[in-house]
Amino acid sequence: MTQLIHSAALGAALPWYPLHFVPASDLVEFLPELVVAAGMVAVLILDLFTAPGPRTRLAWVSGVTVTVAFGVAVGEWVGHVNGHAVFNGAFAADRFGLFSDFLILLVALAVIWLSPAYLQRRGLDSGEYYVLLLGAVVGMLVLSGATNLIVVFLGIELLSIPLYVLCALNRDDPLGQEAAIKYLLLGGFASAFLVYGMALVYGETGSTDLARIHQVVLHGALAGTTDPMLLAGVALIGVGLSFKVSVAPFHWWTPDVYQGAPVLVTTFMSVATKVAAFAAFLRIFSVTLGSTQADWTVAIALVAIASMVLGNVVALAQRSLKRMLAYSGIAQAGYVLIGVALGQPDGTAASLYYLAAYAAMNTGAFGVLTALSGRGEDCDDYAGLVGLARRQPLLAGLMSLFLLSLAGFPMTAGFFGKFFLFSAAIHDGQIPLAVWGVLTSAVSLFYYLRVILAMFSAVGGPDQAVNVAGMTVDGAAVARAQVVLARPTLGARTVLTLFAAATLVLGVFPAVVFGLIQGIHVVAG
Amino acid sequence: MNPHLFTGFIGLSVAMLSIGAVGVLVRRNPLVVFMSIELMLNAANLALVTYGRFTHTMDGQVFALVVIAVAASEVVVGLALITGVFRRGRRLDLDDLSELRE
Amino acid sequence: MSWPILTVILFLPLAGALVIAAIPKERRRLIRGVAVGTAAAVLGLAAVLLVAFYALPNPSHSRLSGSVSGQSLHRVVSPITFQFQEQASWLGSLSELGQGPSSLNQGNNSVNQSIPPPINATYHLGVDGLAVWLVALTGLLFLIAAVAVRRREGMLKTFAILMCISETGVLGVLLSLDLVLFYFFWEAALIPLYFLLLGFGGERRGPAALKFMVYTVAGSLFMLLAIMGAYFIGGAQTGIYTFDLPTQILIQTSVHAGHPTSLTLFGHTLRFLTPAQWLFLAFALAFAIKIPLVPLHTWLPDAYESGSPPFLVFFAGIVSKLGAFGFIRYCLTLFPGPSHTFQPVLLALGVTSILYGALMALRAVNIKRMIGYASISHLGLVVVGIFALDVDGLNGAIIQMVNHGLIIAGLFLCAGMLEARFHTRDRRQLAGLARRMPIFAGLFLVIALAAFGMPLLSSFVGEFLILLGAFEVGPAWAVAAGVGTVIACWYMLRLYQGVMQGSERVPAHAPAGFHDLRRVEVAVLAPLVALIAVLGVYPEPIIRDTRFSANQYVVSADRGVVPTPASPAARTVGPSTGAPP
Amino acid sequence: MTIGSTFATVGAAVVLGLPLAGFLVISLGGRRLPRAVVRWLGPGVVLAAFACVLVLLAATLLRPAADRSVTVMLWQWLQLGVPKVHGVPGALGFNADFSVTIDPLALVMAAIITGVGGLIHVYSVGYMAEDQGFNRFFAYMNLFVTSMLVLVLSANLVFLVIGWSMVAFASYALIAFWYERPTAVAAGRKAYITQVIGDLGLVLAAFLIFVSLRGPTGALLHTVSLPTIFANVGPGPHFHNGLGGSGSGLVTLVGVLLFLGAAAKSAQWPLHTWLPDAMEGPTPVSALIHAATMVTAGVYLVVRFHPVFQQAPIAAGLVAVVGIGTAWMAGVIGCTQHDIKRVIAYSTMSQIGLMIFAAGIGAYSAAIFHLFTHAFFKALLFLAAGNVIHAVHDEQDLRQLGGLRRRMRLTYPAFLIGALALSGIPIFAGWFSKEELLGSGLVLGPVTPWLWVIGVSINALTSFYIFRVVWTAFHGAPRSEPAEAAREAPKVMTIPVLILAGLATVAGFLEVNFAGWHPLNLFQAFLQPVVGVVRAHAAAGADAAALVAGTLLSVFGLGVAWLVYGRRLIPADLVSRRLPWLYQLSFRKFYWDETYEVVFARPVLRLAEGLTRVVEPNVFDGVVRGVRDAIGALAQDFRSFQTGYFREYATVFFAFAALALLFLGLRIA
Repeated sequence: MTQLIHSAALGAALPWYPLHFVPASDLVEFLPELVVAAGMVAVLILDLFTAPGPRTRLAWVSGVTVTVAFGVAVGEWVGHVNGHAVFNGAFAADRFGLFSDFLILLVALAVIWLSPAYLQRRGLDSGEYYVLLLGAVVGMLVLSGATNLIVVFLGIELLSIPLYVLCALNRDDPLGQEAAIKYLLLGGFASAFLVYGMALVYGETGSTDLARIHQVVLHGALAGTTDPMLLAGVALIGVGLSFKVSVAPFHWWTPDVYQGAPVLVTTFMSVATKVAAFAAFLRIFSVTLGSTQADWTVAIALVAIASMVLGNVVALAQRSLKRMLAYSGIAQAGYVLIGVALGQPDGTAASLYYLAAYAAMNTGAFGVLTALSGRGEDCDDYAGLVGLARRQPLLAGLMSLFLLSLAGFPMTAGFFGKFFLFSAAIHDGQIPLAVWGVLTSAVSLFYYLRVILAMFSAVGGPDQAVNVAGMTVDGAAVARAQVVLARPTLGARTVLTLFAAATLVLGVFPAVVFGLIQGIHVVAG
Repeated sequence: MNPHLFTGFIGLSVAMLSIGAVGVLVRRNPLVVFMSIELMLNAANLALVTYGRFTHTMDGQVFALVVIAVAASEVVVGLALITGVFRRGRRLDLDDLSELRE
Repeated sequence: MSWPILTVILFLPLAGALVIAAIPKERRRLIRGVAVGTAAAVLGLAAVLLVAFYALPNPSHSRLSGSVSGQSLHRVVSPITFQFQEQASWLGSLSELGQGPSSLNQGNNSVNQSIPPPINATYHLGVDGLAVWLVALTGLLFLIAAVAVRRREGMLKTFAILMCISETGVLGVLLSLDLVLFYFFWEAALIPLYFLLLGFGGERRGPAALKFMVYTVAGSLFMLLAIMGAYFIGGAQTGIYTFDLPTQILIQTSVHAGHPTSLTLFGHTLRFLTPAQWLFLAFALAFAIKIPLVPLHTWLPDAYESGSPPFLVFFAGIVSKLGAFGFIRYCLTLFPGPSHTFQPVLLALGVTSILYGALMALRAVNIKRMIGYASISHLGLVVVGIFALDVDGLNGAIIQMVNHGLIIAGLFLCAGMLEARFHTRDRRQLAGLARRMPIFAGLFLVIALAAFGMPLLSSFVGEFLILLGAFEVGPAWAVAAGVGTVIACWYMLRLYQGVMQGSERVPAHAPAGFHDLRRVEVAVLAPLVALIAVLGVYPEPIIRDTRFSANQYVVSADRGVVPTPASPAARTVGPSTGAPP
Repeated sequence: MTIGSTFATVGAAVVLGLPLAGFLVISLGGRRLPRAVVRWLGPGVVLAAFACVLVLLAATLLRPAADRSVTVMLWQWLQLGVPKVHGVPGALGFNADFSVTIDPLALVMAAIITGVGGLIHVYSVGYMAEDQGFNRFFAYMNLFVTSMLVLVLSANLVFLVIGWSMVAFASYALIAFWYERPTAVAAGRKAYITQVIGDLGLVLAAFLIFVSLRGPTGALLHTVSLPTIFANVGPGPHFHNGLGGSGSGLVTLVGVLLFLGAAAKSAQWPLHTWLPDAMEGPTPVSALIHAATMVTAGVYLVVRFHPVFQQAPIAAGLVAVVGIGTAWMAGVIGCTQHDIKRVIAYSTMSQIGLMIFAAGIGAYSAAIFHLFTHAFFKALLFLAAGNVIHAVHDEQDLRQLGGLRRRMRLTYPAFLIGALALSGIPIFAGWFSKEELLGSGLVLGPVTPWLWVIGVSINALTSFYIFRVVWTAFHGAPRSEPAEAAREAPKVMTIPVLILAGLATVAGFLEVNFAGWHPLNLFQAFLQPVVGVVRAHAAAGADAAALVAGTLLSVFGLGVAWLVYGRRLIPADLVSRRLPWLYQLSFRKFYWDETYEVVFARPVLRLAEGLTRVVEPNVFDGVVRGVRDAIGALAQDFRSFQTGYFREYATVFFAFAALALLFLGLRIA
């Protein structure tokens, strides 16, 4: 009610302001999303006025857009320590959402940076790529701040639909098409569950507003009880979000889609989507439904364990680098889910830190593959990496750093990511989660280090197979890869180096970032 | 709202959801699968509207409208994709799309 | 000392690495010069540290230096005194230390959620009589490795950079006084080592490096959990959440052991270990793999066989000691009770390692592999010394750690010199080299003798004290360990005699004509040999620094037992019974 | 500090420092050091040390008998004890300093080591003149002398052990001196490993003393200082002091462990097999190490630790039995060996067996006296044999010698004197010492008469085999080309031999002590402050019987040898034809080498082989591989779900979504 009065006053003060049902200050809080959306439209229009040929100009516009949005988000971060809800409780203006926004925007910026060269090499350079990318970014930004089930759904669909199309960016590639169809149909299927779950929750609590739901389960009619319909709804929402963050056993699309999509798109969706979806996951489960934690924590923990085990184990057997990183991503999502399963602030902070680390290291790892991907094909085979240390020492070093970080070595971001997660798990008494995390981390070493081993292996002749820790790589494929794969551009090297620096900073001075998110304020509605 | 009516609508919604799910699981034609998904979304819509009436709130109806809009856009994209994939005389069979696998 | 000497020592190699990184890789002479200079500077500072440590009026006096943001360092009366302490905030803030759940959480969290404790890990360095010598050993071995690396080595620049980084890692393990910092360096040091093994070694180095990494990291990860466990258990019981080692040592004393974890099956309750025992085992696993103890040793022969000689100088020389260091620094202090509970287990593992390593070395024909197994055997002895849990054994273990570093480095250098000349690691392909390589024969002989504990060479002191310590626990341990030294004599003599004596034989594929040691080769071996001899005749310098610390570690471990008149703990006496002459 | 102790400190430092300096200069100088320097420096330092020992000896003799033992500390070696500091309790850790004791026993040993050692060094200048490794040889020899002096002078059990092990190393290095000969290398290794086993026994004995010796108040002493040990080891006022009282298990165990060390060093059964092989070394080495000094260290050890053995009658009995048994066994073996040096080596083993026997039964002074005379005549025998070997160009097989009497007119009488002294023929040194030793054997202890009978019978064996050598090598006609062309050795080699011959003749007169008649008792009187008087009540009649029987048996053995090898009245192959098993037993050295090979060496090697072939790859690595393979198999299982078919993905997704519903539903129920 006070907000309405406030908005009326503001509306009176600004006679040209048309939206009298939403205060202008709320729009300010929504500014990053608006900036990116405006950028999207601008790119769309600009594309029409761009002569056939390279679309580098669009990349610049997109990059500037994202950068501006990032600047705006930083400004808002400084602006409020404690967040509040805007748009009548539909959207959160809090540091939690903003932190996720930072990660999403930075990843998007990196991807845009890598785009022109990659797209031109692969012959995929087109205006709609940037439009769709920015559209997905808008969806992610919406999702990370959504505090109403409707907005959550809207955000998810807004980020998903452009991604479906992006997967099929290469119209001549049957694998890309197949990936897009699978992603589309499974995504729709999962959305149906998600919406149905939301419907059930809404039915039991009488509101789609997270703050209202929080109040109802905490103090209202449902406090202290276990309502089966509510829990069924929670379960279905969990399934839908699990699909988005690709944790086992709802991960089936992930390896296929990651492999089929162009590696640049994979880079983007493997990181940014997860950040946004985990933001929603954390907000809904740890905060909104925090009081019913006892009911769902075991289920989430089981999913986390299944994800860590399956992801890490199956990654061992992969011959495709993209699939390997896809399974690695499933495992990483399992680690982040530890923080969700705890349902406590330290778990939330740990998950956020891990997401930051993941954004740095996974973007880096996929980014290296992107930078190497050459004319006509992605760098998807171990053959492409054999001998990389001699050909591209910098890139091999960066890739090693990212992989070591994914494996969780100190000096890299992954170490403190796992450190905070496991310590939170132990603190909250969930020791099995920490033990499983440790066990599966040990397994993961093998496949991460094997990639490093491949990069540092010597290249034989075309008829000499290279043995990489039990995996035989065809000599002819190695020889071919040397010819086909690209030399990374200066821009690619620069952006990857920056991400490597971020990985190191997160790994050596974790307080720089952890200080931001420890006890971060999460608005539930 | 009449409790019997309520139960009936919810029951219908669950039935629609189940029919849609079975359709997704058993059909191989991507268009039919897509229609089944739409059916599931509409089951959710029905539940939302029913609950909205039941709880005397507007959220459900708003949500249903959003879902309809989103579903429409999804259909647009989906049909475009399906057309793109199957335009070269391929059979409309999802099982043909199994190149990406272990 | 008013300047932060430990920080300077710690990061000097890293600075060296950065300097080397800026040099074009064609300027090999300069790169090697910077690497040698860096290592020499670290050794010089380590020597300064030793002298300063030696000059302390009373080594038991804690000396603190530096301050953090105007605050004086918090002082704790720990059972172990550390000198030259430096502390700065790292994770969490220093002012929060010891305050329990604090005001770090500024946001108003949701109401139903408990406030998490801050992660109180600081950048805290310090040395005691144990670490100060290992730091010096580190400095020496890295210098020798830097001198020993050939200028023609491919990828010299990479090697030099990685070597410098790994020196920082190793020094970090030795200097850190914070559990997180310790673990940080413990794991981080592995990364450059992995690449050094991967990039510069024999033909099967790839799988060997992978095995080494997976094995050691998998073991260490449980230690990470145990560190957190100690942190939260101690914090929950005392209200002090800290990773600071001196504080944590105190906290763990007052923490009650807790109830055994139990499992109820079909109405029967199975009781397992107490939390403290689980934590001890997790630490012990990591250290046992690093040392390594049989049966966790299988990474070692492959790695030692594949490594390049300069790499092995510090890899075998110092890195394997870190496990033993960890046992002393962490297991004995943090978990005195479990240390006593598991004493027979660790002694048995140590003795098994001694005998198993010795027997494997007896059979091995690959020289480097043989040295690897000999190393397992020798470090088993160190573990026996540590878990004798008395002053003699622990002093012996510390001395032996230093000695073994010198000896194993020397052995690998010798093996490397042979390999460089004859392109073989098979001891059966070589014979009778002494006639044409007399200098090498002499130096090799001294090292080989030291390897099995020849008196008046350094390792006799250590082995004698370790066996004495073990004898005080149970004569059978000493006898079994002693049998290992007899076998050691057997295989070492066979190696030396086989290669150097008899009628001359070299493999057919070796380059024609060989020569005795070059000047630079003498320069790397001679200091080792000289130290081996000097420390054997006059071990007092080490002892003077270490005995106070060793005593403190024993006292610290003895907190874990209720003293009975018959227990070994009764050996420690107060002034009333009279100090020794 | 009194004048005496300062004097002792300086004296000990000089005695130890001279040969050490020689070692360091020669070894660091290496091949660059001219031989002319080494040939003076090597023997020079040892002779100078000998002079210094003589000065110390004189100084000691000038002091009253009760005050002839001085212990001084040279430097603090290890000190682990910590005083209480800042509330941290202190600890009584292990403390050891390098202290030396200058007492009659140590001086006798030091005099033998430096005196006989000096002569052998001089001899070596000639013997090794043409050897490539001349400098290396003297470096090792000086190191040996240093080590041996550390051993006998040390007043600290740890330094005794250190000397003990250093001696073993020097011995090893000298046995394997000609390292291009595989047999020498193998012999060196065998000797060293045996020594290390013995060292282990000694070390364990030290530990046992350290952890269990209690002082007069009953408190643990934690000491390795020899004077302290000896002062406290006996029975005291409290029940719980010493090592648990006379005859207790503890003190017996200490005795047995000490004897393990002594047996290894003195080549006593069961650690005796290395000594004959050690003859692979140059002959001066055999003379110095394997006759005069190192191998007698075991005797020294038992005598030095007589306070312990006096408390441990069972251990002492064991010592005596092993000693006499080894003496007899070595005598039997010596009769059939063909290598001239091996015969002498077995005679050494036999004689040391007798000394050990004497030390075991408590006749300490007699044991040391025999050690003293034995040093002269055995070094003499070896050096004379060395002259022979030198003359016939490294031929050592008796069957290839013969007729050297006329060709080596100085060596032959010298060897003969040595043989007479060894056999115990009257007026030669061996006769005095051996008869005293056997006479002691008759009067001490209840079991010893039987042992004594064996001991006396050894006399016959001894004189038989040594005169077999005399007649085979020196008499008759030359049986080979080199023997034909043999020449007398140069003066630098003959003069030391002659000096030793003189000493072997007259040294016995230091102790004229027969059947209660002892006009001259210098040696025993000198040692008395250390070892006490043991012949308090000698039965004159029995003693005289021993004297007569022993002498007669020696003459008998000599006679038999003369009949067999001189006159050839008895065929030499009588035994080998009539009692082939006995001959084989003797010739094959009682099959000990073969037994050890089968019982120890081969099983250990086979165990190592088994560990390498089976355990390491299949068990330890097998577990690691097994885990890896199991995870790999799991990965393949999981992969099989990822079929690529949309319908299957949807089905599994649906199933797990249903399961999630069910799971939460079950939680409610």
